Amino acid sequence: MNGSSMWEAVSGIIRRDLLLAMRRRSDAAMSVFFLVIVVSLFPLGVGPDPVVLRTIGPGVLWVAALLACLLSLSRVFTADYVDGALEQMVLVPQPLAVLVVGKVLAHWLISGLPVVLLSPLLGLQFGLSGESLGVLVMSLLLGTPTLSMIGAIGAALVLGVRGSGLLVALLVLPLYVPVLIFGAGAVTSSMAGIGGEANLSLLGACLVLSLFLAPWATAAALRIALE
Amino acid sequence: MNGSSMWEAVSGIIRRDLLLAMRRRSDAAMSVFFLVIVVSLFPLGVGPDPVVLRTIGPGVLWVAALLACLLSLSRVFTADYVDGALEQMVLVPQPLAVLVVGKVLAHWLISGLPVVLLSPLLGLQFGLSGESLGVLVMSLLLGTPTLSMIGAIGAALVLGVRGSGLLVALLVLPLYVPVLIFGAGAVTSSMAGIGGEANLSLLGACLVLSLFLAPWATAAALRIALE
Amino acid sequence: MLQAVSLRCSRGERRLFTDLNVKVERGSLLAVVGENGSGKTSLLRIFSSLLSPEQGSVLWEGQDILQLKELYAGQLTYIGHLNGIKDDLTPLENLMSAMSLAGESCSNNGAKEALEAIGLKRPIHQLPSKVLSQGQKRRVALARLWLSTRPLWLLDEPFTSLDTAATAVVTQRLHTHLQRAGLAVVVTHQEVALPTEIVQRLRLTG
Amino acid sequence: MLQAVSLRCSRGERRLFTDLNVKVERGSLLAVVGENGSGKTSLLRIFSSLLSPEQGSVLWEGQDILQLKELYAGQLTYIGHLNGIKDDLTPLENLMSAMSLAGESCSNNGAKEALEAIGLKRPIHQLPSKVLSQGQKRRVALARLWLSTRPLWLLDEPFTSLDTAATAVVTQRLHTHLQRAGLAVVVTHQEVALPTEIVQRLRLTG
Amino acid sequence: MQWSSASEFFAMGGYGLYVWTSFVATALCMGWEVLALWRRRAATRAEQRASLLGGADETTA
Amino acid sequence: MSMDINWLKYSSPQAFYPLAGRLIPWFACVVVVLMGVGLYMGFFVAPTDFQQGEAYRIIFVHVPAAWMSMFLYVVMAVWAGIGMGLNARLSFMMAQAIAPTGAMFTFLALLTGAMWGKPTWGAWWVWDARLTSELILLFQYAGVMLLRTSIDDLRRADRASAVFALVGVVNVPIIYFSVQWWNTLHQGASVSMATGSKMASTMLTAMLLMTLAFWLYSIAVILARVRCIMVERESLPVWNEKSAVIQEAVEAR
Ligand code: HEM
Ligand SMILES: Nc1ncnc2c1ncn2[C@@H]1O[C@H](COP(=O)(O)OP(=O)(O)OP(=O)(O)O)[C@@H](O)[C@H]1O
Ligand SMILES: Nc1ncnc2c1ncn2[C@@H]1O[C@H](COP(=O)(O)OP(=O)(O)OP(=O)(O)O)[C@@H](O)[C@H]1O
Ligand SMILES: [Mg+2]
Ligand SMILES: [Mg+2]
Repeated sequence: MNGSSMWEAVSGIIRRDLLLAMRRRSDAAMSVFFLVIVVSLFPLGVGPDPVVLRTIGPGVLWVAALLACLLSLSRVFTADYVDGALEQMVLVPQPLAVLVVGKVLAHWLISGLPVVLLSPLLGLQFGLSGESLGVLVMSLLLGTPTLSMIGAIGAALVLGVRGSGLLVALLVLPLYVPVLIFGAGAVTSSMAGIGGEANLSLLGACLVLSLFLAPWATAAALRIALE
Repeated sequence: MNGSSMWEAVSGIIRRDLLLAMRRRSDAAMSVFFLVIVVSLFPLGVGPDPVVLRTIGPGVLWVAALLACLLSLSRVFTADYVDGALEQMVLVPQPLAVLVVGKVLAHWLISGLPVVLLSPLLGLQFGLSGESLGVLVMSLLLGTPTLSMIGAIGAALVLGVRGSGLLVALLVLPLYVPVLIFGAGAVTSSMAGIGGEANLSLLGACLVLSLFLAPWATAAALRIALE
Repeated sequence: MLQAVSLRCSRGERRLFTDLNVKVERGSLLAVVGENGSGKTSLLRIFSSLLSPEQGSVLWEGQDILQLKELYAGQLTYIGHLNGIKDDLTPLENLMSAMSLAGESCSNNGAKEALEAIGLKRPIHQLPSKVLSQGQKRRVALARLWLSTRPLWLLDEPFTSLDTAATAVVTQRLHTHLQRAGLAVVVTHQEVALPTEIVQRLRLTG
Repeated sequence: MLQAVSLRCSRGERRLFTDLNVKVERGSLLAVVGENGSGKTSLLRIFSSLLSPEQGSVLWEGQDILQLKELYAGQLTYIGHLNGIKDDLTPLENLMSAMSLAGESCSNNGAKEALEAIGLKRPIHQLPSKVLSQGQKRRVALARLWLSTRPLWLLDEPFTSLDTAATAVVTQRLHTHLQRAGLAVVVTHQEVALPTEIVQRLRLTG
Repeated sequence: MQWSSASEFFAMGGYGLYVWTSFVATALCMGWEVLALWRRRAATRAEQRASLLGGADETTA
Repeated sequence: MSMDINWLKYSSPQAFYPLAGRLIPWFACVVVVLMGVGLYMGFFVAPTDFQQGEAYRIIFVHVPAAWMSMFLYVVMAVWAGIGMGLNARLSFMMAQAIAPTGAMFTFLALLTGAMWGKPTWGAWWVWDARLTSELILLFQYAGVMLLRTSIDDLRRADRASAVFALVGVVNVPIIYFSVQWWNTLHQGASVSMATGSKMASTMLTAMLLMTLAFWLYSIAVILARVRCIMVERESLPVWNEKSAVIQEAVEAR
């Protein structure tokens, strides 16, 4: 119950998940790869007009990042559920919500952070300027953890449910909408010269909110799934 | 080995998969929902300007359909693999490739067809005209089965090869690109008044080709996965 | 008649067995025993043609099974560690779809009788299989044996999770199968449960 | 001391048991037996607090476990039907991460010794768990028992897939645990394998 | 009262299609919902009746 | 009703079932009257709008439907929350009963909005914040219902969809205030507590009457549905109601 053993459990979870990711290095590369693919498919589908591409750039990047996060996230708990590791996690003598934070954090490190780091490169492809690129990175840095937190709720809710891949999308995407609007809005308004601060601080607020609420909801959902 | 028992096995597989989908009627609705949601995300990210939206409409719709197909398909075999049904399928006294066709067909009926049927409504939201809507539906009708066939190869490879995530994307996406280009191209050119016939017939050719080659590749991949 | 000719099998770095020769006649049963990890499952998968041996071959009625392909698949019923049943289908649906896939379609009543034979009562036939207990799931998988008309049965630890009543019933069924000139290869740690017919024992030493 | 007070449990439409009372003292073992589907696993999950009973309560040292929450989780080691090991990690990594998660970190050597105690040799420690045989996987899960210092063990069919040697070793370990004033609830179809200590038998009739 | 004739009322100043589609759709949805519930109730009643007539001992449980 | 009703008494399904049965006809009657009056005022009393012509009359279904869609979501979430907190089956059943009606009103708000948009904005659909967020609300309803139907175990289905409903509540204020936060094509609030109304008073009266009618309609329908759900779930014959069912059964004996 005390702080140090709680920390030990959380860091244990993070370490294990990072180890697993190392074992399957390609899985970790997956979300980055997905981002690159979706972003590059667009010019193929939409046509190469640079003006159009610049206009839609922030939106496409954000949507792609959002989908990448969602897809990689929808399976955070599935493997643990199927092989019984989740039962063991619920029976750990620490509050489940704290362990959930660890799990989500590990996930973000594996698949969210690379997306953030890669984004400026993709932004360049869409002709974003230097300052907008900065705002893009900032917005993703604040936004993707929120996405992970919210996504974890959905992932936990659909455990053991068939066709869960798409159900989780249905559950989670509506909740992603504000983040998307603020995130893409930040970049767009910085491109329009208004500066993205207002939107960025809204993103920050979303992050704080989700950090406080999502772990509890996720923990509740996990317990329900195991009944 | 004779035709009738082959037909029985194939129809058996199709019936079972449709039954599974019926059990979860939501399943069939799911890929449609995914499509709708992804398509609705774009205007939120890109902004509401109708001219821009009309330009990117066909591209967005096609990319979304492609993703919906890829994602729902990428796990067709996983459940069978995990619960042992795949072993049984391989040991059926019929050529595996034929069974694969049955499996993919069932999947397309469940999640591809609804996407095709819904697409005109989404096209309307992006302000496509009546004729372009027709071309859109045609292109999806020809294109989504191709995507399913190709995707099945990837789905089968996911099972066996270690660290397959990346490999699948690498293998499948280059094959998806022509379909995407022809598909979105058909709609765009009909919007430009050129008519989409040329692109549509190319799509048809892709379909025929994939129908002949993909099942064998998939069957081989499945056997490897089970070794 | 199933015959293994100088089989060799390695997984990874490990040599599981070499030069394994064994012959199973109709009406007899081969019990494969050995420690955990000695290669019993691997051998069974070679017999079923799911795995190809590193060396040697498996003959069915004197012909190499790798050449027989689908013809050989038409001769056997394989039940592995995994049950191969769908969580979302009911036991009845699972059984019927498994049978029709194997090309041995059965009637609704036939399937019900098979399920009852292995001790799953009527109300259970209509539940989604995911709510079943571990042993009940195993029974659904094993119910296929009551409908199978195939001569060769390959069973991997059929008795796992079964209670004593179900174990006895399966043993009885194996007995009948052998009497009707069937043959079976069974991997198990519970040798006592095997029928006291002509049992040939193959011990793998790992 | 673990005590169940007038427990009732229904799954779906089915009433599994009502008014179940049982008391397990330190140093004794409760063997839960019964047919397939009689509710043994459900009872064990209620004991572990994974499932909440429809009625009644479970007391640990006189206190309701639903109130104790994490404190109670700190008292038990639960091993279910599922092994809870990651296919991509080695047995060693699996064991160590399971222990550190449970708040009972162990040294690398300690873990190796536990694995060897249950009969997994050194070369196997370094393989990814997915290549292990069924019985070897079960052993990895059970190796936790050699490191556990928790008084209460809840085991669901620990002997599945184990060969006779491994069964004996686990029995021996249970024996030691009871002698050190531990208590255990074990669900099994293989009663013979249980240690001949103070075994209390609970038969569920389904 | 601003309508001089029924046809003028139905034309709705040229917006008849939109206005009437809205109202009719609303009416249909509500009507359908009520009807569906009525059916569902009938079904549950039939079931109750069956169980009451069938096994008295079951119903006392 | 008098003040000394023992509310707790009605929180048990056995007591609630007959109570709901007795209330439904009353609500139904009031709904019919209110709708009649509202429609009469809307079509025959309220004047033509000088900007939009007769098209504006869609307001009499659009706005009530839109309000109900949001309101019902919140009510559903509240019941879900009570269910989680008190572990009360009745609350979960209420939440389950509300979802379809809420989804229906959301759908109607979208449809009537589209019908209104074509003549006024020249497009069936624009991607403005209010419209999009209403669409999102529809997805949330769909999510709640699909999640429920995807889970076989009732207890689990109840709880899982309750968690989701609760989490989704954050979106309701976003929908409501979207018009103020983003400048959009859609109408801002024309009825508000603080500033009073900007509409012609007959229009406003008609609209409020319709809203009230929709509200009571929802209550009636939801009560009826919850009764069905109770019977289906508990598979208990009758909740000490001296209903036709028992009589029929007795007579048949
Ligand atoms: C599909 C399209 C539409 C949707 C989803 C939609 C949605 C909504 C919603 C959710 C509200 C209630 C929120 C509130 O009261 O603030 C509302 C109110 C309203 N809508 Fe729409 N609407 C749509 C189209 C339109 C159109 C085309 C018009 C007219 C040009 C319109 C006019 C109004 C008016 C006047 C209100 C009342 C606002 C108030 O008094 O507070 N709506 N709509
Ligand atoms: N890649 C590999 N490298 C090393 N050893 C491997 C590899 N793959 C499999 N093995 C070993 O091969 C053996 C496979 O055994 P198999 O599954 O056939 O055992 P089994 O006799 O069925 O055991 P059980 O009784 O536990 O089911 C195991 O000992 C496993 O450790
Ligand atoms: N939704 C449901 N409807 C009806 N019955 C159910 C439902 N969910 C579970 N059951 C029944 O509850 C029982 C669960 O039993 P449990 O898993 O506890 O059995 P067990 O004693 O562990 O059996 P085994 O020996 O096979 O492991 C099974 O009989 C199952 O059929
Ligand atoms: Mg084995
Ligand atoms: Mg069990």
